[in-house]
Amino acid sequence: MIRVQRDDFDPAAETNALIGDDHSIGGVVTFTGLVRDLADVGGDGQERINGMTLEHYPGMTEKMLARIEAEALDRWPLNASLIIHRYGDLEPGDRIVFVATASAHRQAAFEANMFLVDWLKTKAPFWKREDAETGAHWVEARSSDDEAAARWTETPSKAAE
Amino acid sequence: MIRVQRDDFDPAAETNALIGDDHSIGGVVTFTGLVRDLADVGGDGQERINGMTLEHYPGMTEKMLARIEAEALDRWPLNASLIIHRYGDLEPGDRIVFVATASAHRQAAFEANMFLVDWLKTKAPFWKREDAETGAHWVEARSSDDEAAARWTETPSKAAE
Amino acid sequence: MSEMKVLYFAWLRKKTGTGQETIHPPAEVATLGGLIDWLKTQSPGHADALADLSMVSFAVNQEYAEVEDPVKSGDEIALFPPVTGG
Amino acid sequence: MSEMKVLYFAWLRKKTGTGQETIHPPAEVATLGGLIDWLKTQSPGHADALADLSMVSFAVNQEYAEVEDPVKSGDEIALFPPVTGG
Repeated sequence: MIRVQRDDFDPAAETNALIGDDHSIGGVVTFTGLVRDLADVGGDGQERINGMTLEHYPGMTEKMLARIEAEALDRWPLNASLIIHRYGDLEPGDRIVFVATASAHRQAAFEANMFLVDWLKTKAPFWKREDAETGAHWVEARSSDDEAAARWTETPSKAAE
Repeated sequence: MIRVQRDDFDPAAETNALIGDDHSIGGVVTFTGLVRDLADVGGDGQERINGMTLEHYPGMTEKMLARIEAEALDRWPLNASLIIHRYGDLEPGDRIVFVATASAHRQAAFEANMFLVDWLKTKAPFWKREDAETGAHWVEARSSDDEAAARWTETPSKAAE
Repeated sequence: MSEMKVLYFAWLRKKTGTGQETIHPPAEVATLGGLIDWLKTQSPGHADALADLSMVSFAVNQEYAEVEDPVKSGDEIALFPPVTGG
Repeated sequence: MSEMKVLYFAWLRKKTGTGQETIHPPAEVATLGGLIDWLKTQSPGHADALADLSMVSFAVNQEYAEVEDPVKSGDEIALFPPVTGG
């Protein structure tokens, strides 16, 4: 299941709804991405940020999220999965993104969750503009995110256990 | 932080308390282990279970959990971590274990969480007795858990980002 | 005459001065690269936004695309910086 | 005379018939392996529980231990199957 929304969400309620009464689930992994009050700038520098605006490409966003989720469901034996991504104006501490994966065994839930987060970062058409002390600026893509996503182009480990 | 308890817990409240107002946290990973209603038996077989009893070694359990957590805090740049493990009588769908890790960046939170879960499975003195259709039996340790834990004896990837 | 919709996001929207425009490129524009070359002639802002294509990603009809990919009348083209969600 | 506490968990508790006992092994028992050999003589249940040590893990004073590790008076010994928590 995927959702793109301006509003905040309740990770507990979302997770409970995801599990439902499926007692064949043995492990649930969640990732929650939050707005930090410090942004990495050139080199090892950091600067304080007051907030962030997330822009996205309506239509393509949903299409990409649905495709990424379908890929995860195809590659790992998941009982359920959920991606929620917010857009709009956010403050430090606010939730940006939530990814939950449920499986009979933990390895599939962990791997699929990391896969989804890595792919979100490199494929989902969102752009962050940080409102920093030195002014607002668009966040630059990080090569480390590309590298993290690239590891999933290999065949995943057999996550049946 | 570690807790060993008979009672259930609220993952959302625990996670919120863990994050507090630390706005330098960018990613929070949680793992929740649940009692499955199917148990793996020899070969590819499975049998239905009605419940489970978790026995533990009071004193040593806390000692091991605290040590495992200290190791994770030493190896990854975590802002906060939490391990909760239950004991006593549990039913299918009940929460058994909860591990939460918070860090500036997602990779450290994911890796530390997997490390903690893998070590819990192989180092924490808990024993599961399943109440199955064919009678009650003690769960046997799985070699796949040993293998999962063994991968952390290598130097971890530099998880600073 | 061909008609396409072009969307700009993030700093490309700022530099071009528009988030969305309907364009009528000449018939010889058959690829994304050709379209971008033509767009650069439309205003100084367009030229500035598209000066360094290593900083720009592309989508045609909501699918990632490359400069050599074809474009045709009715397509929805999007030009944006590398994504930074998640 | 040395005095030790021995704890049994899971099926070792069932087979030995006790979860905890205070023992007074002879002075020549100086290692965990020696202690286990002596424990096996204490009852058929103990002998059964400790027949296959590949199925048994050990702790001395709440630290994992091996059969060659020393034991001494006052120690807390625990015998249990490989753990299955998490």
